[in-house]
Amino acid sequence: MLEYIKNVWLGFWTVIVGMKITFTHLFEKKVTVQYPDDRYPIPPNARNKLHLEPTLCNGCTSCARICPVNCIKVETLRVVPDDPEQPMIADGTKRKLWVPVYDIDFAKCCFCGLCTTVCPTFAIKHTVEFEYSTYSRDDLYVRFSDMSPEKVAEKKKMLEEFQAKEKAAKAEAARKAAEEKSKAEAQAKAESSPVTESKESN
Amino acid sequence: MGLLNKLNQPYEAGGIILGTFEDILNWGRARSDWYLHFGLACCAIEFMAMNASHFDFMRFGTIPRATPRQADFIMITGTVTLKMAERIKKLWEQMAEPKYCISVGSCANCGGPYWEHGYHVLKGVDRIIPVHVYVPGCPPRPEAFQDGMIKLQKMIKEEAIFRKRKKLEEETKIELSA
Amino acid sequence: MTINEIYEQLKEEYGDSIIELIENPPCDSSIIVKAESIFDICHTLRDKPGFEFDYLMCLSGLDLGENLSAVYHLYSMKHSHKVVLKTIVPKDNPKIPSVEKIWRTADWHEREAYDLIGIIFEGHHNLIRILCPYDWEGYPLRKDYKEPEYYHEMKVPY
Amino acid sequence: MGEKKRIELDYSKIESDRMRLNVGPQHPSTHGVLRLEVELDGEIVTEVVPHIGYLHRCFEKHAEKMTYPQVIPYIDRMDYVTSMNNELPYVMAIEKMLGIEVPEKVQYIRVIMCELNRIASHQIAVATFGLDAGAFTPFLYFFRDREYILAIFEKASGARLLFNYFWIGGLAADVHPTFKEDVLAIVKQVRKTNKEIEDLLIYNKIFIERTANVGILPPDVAINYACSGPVLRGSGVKFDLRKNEPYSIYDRFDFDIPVGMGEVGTVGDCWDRNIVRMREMEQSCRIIEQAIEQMPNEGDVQEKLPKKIKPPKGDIYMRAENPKGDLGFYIVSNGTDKPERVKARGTSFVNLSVLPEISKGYMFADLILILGSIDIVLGEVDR
Amino acid sequence: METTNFVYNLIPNETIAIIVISVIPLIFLIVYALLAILGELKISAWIQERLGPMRTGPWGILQPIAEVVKLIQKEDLTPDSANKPLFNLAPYIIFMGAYASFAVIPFSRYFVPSGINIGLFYIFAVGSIAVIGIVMGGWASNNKYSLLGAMRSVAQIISYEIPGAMAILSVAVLASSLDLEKINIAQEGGIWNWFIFGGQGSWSKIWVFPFTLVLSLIYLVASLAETNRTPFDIPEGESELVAGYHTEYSGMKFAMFFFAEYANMFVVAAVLTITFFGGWNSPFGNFMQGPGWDVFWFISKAFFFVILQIWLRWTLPRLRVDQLMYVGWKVLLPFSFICFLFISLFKMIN
Repeated sequence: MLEYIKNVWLGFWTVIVGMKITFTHLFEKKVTVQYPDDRYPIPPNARNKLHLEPTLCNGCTSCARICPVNCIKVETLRVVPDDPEQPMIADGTKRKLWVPVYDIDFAKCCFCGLCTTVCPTFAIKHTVEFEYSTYSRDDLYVRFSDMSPEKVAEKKKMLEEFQAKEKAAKAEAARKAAEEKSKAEAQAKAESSPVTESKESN
Repeated sequence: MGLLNKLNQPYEAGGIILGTFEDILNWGRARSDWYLHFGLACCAIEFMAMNASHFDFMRFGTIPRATPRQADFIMITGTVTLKMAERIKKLWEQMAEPKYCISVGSCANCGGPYWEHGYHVLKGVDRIIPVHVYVPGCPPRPEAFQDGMIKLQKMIKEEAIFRKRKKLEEETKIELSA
Repeated sequence: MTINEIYEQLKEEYGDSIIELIENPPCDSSIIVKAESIFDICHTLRDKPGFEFDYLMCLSGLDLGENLSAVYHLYSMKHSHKVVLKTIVPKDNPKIPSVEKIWRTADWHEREAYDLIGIIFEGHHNLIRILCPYDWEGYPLRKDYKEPEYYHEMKVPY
Repeated sequence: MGEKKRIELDYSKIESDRMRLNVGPQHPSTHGVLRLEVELDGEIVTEVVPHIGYLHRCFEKHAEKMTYPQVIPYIDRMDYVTSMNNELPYVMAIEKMLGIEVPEKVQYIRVIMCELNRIASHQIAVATFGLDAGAFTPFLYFFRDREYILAIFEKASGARLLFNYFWIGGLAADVHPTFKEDVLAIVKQVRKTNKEIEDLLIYNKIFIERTANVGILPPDVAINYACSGPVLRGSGVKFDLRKNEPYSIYDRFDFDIPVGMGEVGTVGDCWDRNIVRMREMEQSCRIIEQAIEQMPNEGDVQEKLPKKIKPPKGDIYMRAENPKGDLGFYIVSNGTDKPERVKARGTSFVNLSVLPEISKGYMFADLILILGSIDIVLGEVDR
Repeated sequence: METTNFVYNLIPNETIAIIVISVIPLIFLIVYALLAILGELKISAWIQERLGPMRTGPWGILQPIAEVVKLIQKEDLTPDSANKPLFNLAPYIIFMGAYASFAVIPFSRYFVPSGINIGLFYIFAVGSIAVIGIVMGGWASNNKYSLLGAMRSVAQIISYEIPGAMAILSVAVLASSLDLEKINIAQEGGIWNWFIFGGQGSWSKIWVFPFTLVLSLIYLVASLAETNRTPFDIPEGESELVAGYHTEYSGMKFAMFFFAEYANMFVVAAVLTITFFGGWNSPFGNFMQGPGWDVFWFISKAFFFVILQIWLRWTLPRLRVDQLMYVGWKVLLPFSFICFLFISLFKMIN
C-alpha cells in the first residue's frame, strides 16, 4: 500500500517536474536560425560544392585518380611546342596540357575532399556554396573547362598535325636508326662474332 | 474524388477571379506541405538535425506524417537499394494526389558513391518514381534541404491548376514566340 | 595464453586436424585447421578450462581464388586472450560445420558469409540469405562475380 | 503503478488467433530501414524475425576496388552517426601493418574527436529512445546540443557528418585555433543538458514504467551473442575495450566504466542500457577534459608516408570501442595498394541479432522500446 | 422553460433563430480549431526552443488556413479493400459527436444553444459517440494498424469515462443539479465560490478543497485519455501504430478527424471549466461580471485548459496499453470513489 501511494505520488511529482522544465524553455531564447534570411556561419574550410579554377589547372588528373567515386572526368591535350599562344598557368608555370574537358558530376560526388588535397596547383577547391538543388539531374553535371569547342577543335587539329609531323619525324629517325643499325650490323658481321654475347647481357 | 478533380473541367473563360482563386489554392498547397519522411541512410540523420531547433523545418509549414495517405510530398533521404525500391514505389502509389518527391543526397539522386560497384544499389530513385527536386550533397547541409524545399514551394506556386488556364498560357506562349 | 601455447595444446589434442601456425608480425598470427573438425575444436576452445573463449568477435568468409576460407576471431572475457582460426575449403564443395550452436552470435555471421561468399555451413538451423534479397543470384563478394543486368525489372548498372 | 513482470504464458495450451504484423521497412520508429516480422497474440509478441539488408550498400565490395586511403569515405558511411569512431580502428590497423607511430598531437586530437562523437552518438541514441517512448521534446534538446558538437567537427574537418578526417598516419587537417575553448564550452553544455534530461525524461515515472523490467538481457546471453558496448554493459558486464585492451592513448586517462545496476528494475533491462549511455556521456566529458589539458599545442598532424600505401602481405583484425560497441575490421592485404578484403564486424549487426531472443513475451509497444534501447544504425547492420 | 438565449430576442422567427443558434457554435468551432492548431504548432515549437511556422503570413499565423486550403484540394482516397460505407461515414460520426456536445455548452448566461436540464449527462452520452466513429474507421480501413489503434482507443475511452464521470458526479452532488446553467449560477461571486473550493457556503467548505482538487485532476487526466492525447495517445502512437485508426484517411476526411480531436479538446476543457472553475463567472466577484464578460471568462478559461493539454503533450512520454488500464482502473477510479464519498458525506452533514 505504501508502495502504491509512493508510486502514485512519484508519477504525479515527476510530471510536475517535467512541466516545470518545459515551461522554463517556453520563454528561453530560441536558437533557430531562419535560413533564407539569416545564415548559420559556415567555416571557410567547409566541404560543399567543388569549384575548379580552369586557369590554374595543369591537367595532371591526380584528382580524377584519387576520387573514390570517379565523378571527375578530365581529358587533356598536349600543348604543341610551336603553338603561337604558348599559354601560362596562373601561377606562372608553363602549361604543358590543355584541359578541354573537366566535368564534375555533383550527383555522384561524395564530398570527401580527397581531390583538393592532391591538387598540386590548388586549382580545385571546396566552396561554401550549397544552394544548387535543381529540378533536373542533368543540371548537376557541371562543366568547368573554359575552352570553347572551337578552340578545342583548333587545338586538337594542331596537336594532330604536330603528332603526324612528329610521327613522320620519328619514322624518319627510326628508319635512319635502322639503316645505321643494319649498316653497323653488316660491319659487325664483317668483323664477326662477339656481338651476340652483348645482346644477351642486355 | 476531391474538389480539385471537379475543378479540372474546362472553364469557359479563365478570368481574374479564377486566376486569384488558383493563386490562393496554390498558396495553400505551397505553404502547407505535410511530408512523409523516408529516412534511409546518412541523409536521414541530417534530416533529423534539420528538423531540430537550430534549423527548424516546421518554419516552412511542413508537418511530419507517419502515413503516406496524408502526406503531400515524400522526401527520399538516402541510398535506395533494390530490396527497398519496390516499397518506395508502393508508398508513392499510396500517396494522395497532388504529390511531390524530393530526392536528397547523392545516393538518392543517382546512386552516389555507390554508383560504380554497388550491385545492390538502385542508381537513382528517379528510375522508379518521378522526382521533382534534386538536392545534391553527401549529405547535404541542413540548409540545403531547406533550399530544396523552397524550390519545391516555388514550383508548386507556379503550377497551373485549371486545364483551361494551362491551355491559355500555352497559346499565349506560342503567340509570343511567333 | 599466447597463440603458441594454444597451438601446442590443440596439436596435442587433435593432432592432424591442426595443420599449421602462421606467424607473420606485425600482422596477426593464425592457426590453420581442417574444416571437418572446426566444430569440435571450437567446442574445446570454449569449454576447456584455460581456454574459455566465450566471445566470438568475428567470423569472416574469404575468397582466395581457388579456395574459400572462413576465419574465426575468438576472445576470452575471462583471460583476455585471443586466437585466430582459419579453415580452407575448395570452391566447388565449400562445406564447413556450423559453430552456431557454440556461439549464438555466429548465426548471423554465418548467414552473411553464406550470402556474400557462398560458404555452406552445415548444421545451421536457418541458412538463408541475410543482406541480399532472398531471390538474389550469385555470391557478390566472390572475385569472379558479375553483377546482374536486371533485378525485378530494375536496371542494376549505372 | 504496478510491477511489470515478464508475462509467462504456456502457448501450447492457449489457442488463439495470432496476428502477423509487418513492422517496417519504412516505419517511423525502426531507426532506419529494418523490417520486423512480428507475430502477435493480442498485444503480446510471440515471435520476431528481423529482416535486414534494406540498406546493403556493398561496402565490402567497394573496399576491394579502392586503394587504402579511398576506403575511408566509405567507412564513414557505415555507421554514419559515429564516423570518427569508425575511422579509428581502420587507420590503426593500417598503421600497425605499416609500422607507423603517429605523432602525439594526432593521438590526442583523435581521442577528443572520438569522445565528442561518442557523446553525439549517445545523444541520438537517448533522443530516439525517448522518441520511441513518445517524448518528443528531449529529442530536440539533444539535437540542439549535438549541433554545437557538429559545428566543431565542421570547423576542424569541413564536414558535418561524414568527416574523412582520420587519415592513415595522421589527420586530414589540423584543428582550428580556438579548438580547446570550443570543446570545453561543449562539455559544459552537455552536462547541463544531461541534468535537464534526467529530470525531464530519465527519472520520469512514466518513462521508468515503460522501460524498467522490459527486454531483460542476462549477462551470459549477452556474451554468447557477442553483444558489446552499452548493450553488454547494461547487463552488468564491466567490459570496455578502452580499459580492458587500451588502444591509442586511452591508458593515460582516468575514467570509469558505467554498468547497469538495476536501479529501478532488473539488471539488463531497457532502462539500464539507456542509463549506461547517459553516464558514458559524463565519462566522455571527463576524458575530453583530461585530454584537452594534456594535449600538446605544437606538432605535426601528418606522418610522412610513401605515395602509395602498400601494407605487407598478411591479415589483421583491429577493434576499437565504438559508441555502440566494439567495431572490428578484418583487413587482408595482398601486398598491393588495394586491400584483398575488408570485413567489418558491424557492432549493430551483432547487437541486433539478440533482438528476437529478448523481445519474446513482451507487448508490442515494448518491442519498439527494446529495439530503441539496442540503438542500431542500419548503415552498419547492412553495410 | 425560461429562454435565456439572446438570439431569440433578436430574431423573431423561431426557425431562423434555431438555425442561427446552431450555426454559431459551428463557426466558433472552426475558428477555435484553427487557433488551436496554430497554438499547438507554436507552443510545441517554443517549448523546444524553435520558432514554429514562420513563413506563412506574419509569424506564420496563416498556417492553419493554408492547411485547410490544402486539405480541400487533396485527393480523397478510399482503399480498395476498405468497407466503403463505413469508411466514409466514420469521420462524420466522430465530428458529429464533438459538435453535438456544443449544444449544451453555456458560453454566457444569455447564450446557451440548448438549455436542457441534464446537460452534464448529455455531454457524457454524446461524447461516447466518438468511440463508434473510431471503431468504424479503424475496422473499415482494413489495415492492421488501424484496427489495433481503434481497439485500443475503445478500451481506453470506456475505462476512462468512469473516473471522469465520478469526478463530474461529485460536482453534481455539490450543485444538486445536472443542468450546466444551474451549476454555473451556483458558482457566482468570486473565485472562492467555485466548486474547486467547494462552491457557495460557509468557511467549513475548506474541508472539501483537497478532494475537489484531486477530482479536478482526475477529470483532467481522464479527459486527456478521452481525447487521445499524450500521455494517452496510444491509439495513434506514432512509434508503434504509424497513425492509429486514421492511418488510411486522407484529404477532407482526415481533416474531420483532425477537427474532431481539437473540438473534443475544447469540450473537455469546457466541462472542466464549468464544473470546477466557475464557468462564465469572473474570479473577482462582481467585478468584470456581465453578459459580455461571461463569454470572455468562459473562453479564456477553456483555452487555458486547452493550452495545458498541449503543454502536457510536449512534456510527457506515452504510457503502454496495460499501464494505461492500470492507471484508469487502479489509480484514478479508487481515488475518485474516495473523493466522491467524502464530498457526499460533506454534503450530507451540511
